[in-house]
Amino acid sequence: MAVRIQMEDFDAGQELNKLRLANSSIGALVSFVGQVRDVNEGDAINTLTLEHYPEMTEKALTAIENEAKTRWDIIDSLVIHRVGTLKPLEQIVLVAVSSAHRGEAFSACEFIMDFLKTGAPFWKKEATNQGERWVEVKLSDDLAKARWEK
Amino acid sequence: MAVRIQMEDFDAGQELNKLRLANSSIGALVSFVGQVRDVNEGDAINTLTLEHYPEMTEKALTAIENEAKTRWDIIDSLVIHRVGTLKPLEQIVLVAVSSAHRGEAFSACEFIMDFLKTGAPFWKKEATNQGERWVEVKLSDDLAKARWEK
Amino acid sequence: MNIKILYFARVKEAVNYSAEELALPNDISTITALKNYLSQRGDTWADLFDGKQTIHAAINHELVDNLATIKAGDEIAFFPPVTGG
Amino acid sequence: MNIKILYFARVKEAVNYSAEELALPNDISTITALKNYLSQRGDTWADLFDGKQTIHAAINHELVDNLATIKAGDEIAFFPPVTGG
Repeated sequence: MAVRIQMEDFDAGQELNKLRLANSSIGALVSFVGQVRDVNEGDAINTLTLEHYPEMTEKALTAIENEAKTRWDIIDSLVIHRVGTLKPLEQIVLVAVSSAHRGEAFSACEFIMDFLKTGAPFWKKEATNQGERWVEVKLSDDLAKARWEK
Repeated sequence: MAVRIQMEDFDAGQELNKLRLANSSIGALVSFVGQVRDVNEGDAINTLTLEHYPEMTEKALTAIENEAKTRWDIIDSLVIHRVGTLKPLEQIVLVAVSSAHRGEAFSACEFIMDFLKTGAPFWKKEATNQGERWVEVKLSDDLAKARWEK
Repeated sequence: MNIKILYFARVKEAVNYSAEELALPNDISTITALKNYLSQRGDTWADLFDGKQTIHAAINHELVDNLATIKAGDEIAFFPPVTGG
Repeated sequence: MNIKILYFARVKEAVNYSAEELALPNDISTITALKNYLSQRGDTWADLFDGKQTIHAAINHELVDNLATIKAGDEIAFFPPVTGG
């Protein structure tokens, strides 16, 4: 399990290969890549700037990965999240989970994303032609997280 | 939407980048990679050989992708499945789904895998030190598929 | 009527070949009837279609059930449950 | 007691700086008490903590609620709901 917060881009394929080849009892590798879209709420996005709270980010993401490992029989997981200023089509985040069988990896990967969205201290600011604005929280993210509580 | 059945290996990272960069309204890319495990049912696996029914495979996988596109608001999808003889740690299958938001991509990707497992005409034969044997159907795969029926 | 039959995986190994062209009597018009017809070839065939193991059938690349109708020129396939992915 | 306070995102922009060291009166021992204390600085602060917008608090990198206890040396952070991923 690893967490990396970085300004630089990452090579998703290389990360997935490393995770996959690390263990020959891995049968399934599920991953999520998030990228900057060129439109949000109807406005063209020029750049997206990600701010974070460094010490807390790492702690929060590690806790989320640990919780995923408690809930599902997974082999390894990786979270890479970028900070700084990004353009449309740039990668923001990679979450990858390996396991023997696919069901565990799918659930754990989606769980980590849902909790990252609502529990890791990142904040997004968009630059549009009308100026800068903070991205608003989406109700759908709270609902996505709530699904896991039972 | 595309289906590729091939003997050769594939570069998952390259495929994901192609899908992701094809459209700047894509915010989420979820993928599954399946690989050959070195142990199954307690026996060491030397090789895994995949047989298929070519014309039907392509048709069945296309139908599954179309059904996913009907059920969820996804942008694109890709299925690559290998046939022939593979060794542990080799990639078997890639399923990738792009969409504006993550929930749709997660659901569609898992749906495609669950239906591929139970509805696409592939058959696996394992070579172990005790000889060759056909891989048996898993009840968990039927249950995974049944979740989507409602 | 003339049809083509394909066999895959465990079923192919049991019958020991992968494909055959067949001139069917015209009254053999469903998958069930075809299974019964083939079962008359003897033990291997009777065992295959005795209902103790699941054998799927496809007509022209579509999975069908036992009541599906066979037409001249069809490509029929028999195979065990699938295990890809 | 001495504490450190960090501000992030929209909150940082409102107060116009990202961190401060503060000598707190000893009776300010919860997040609620700290919010009320800071609110006395004037409009910006009072607006921030008037409860109309969600402001999360963390103590030493752990999300906490308003009843959480502050100790000397703590690193407190105030920030809006998160929007990463």
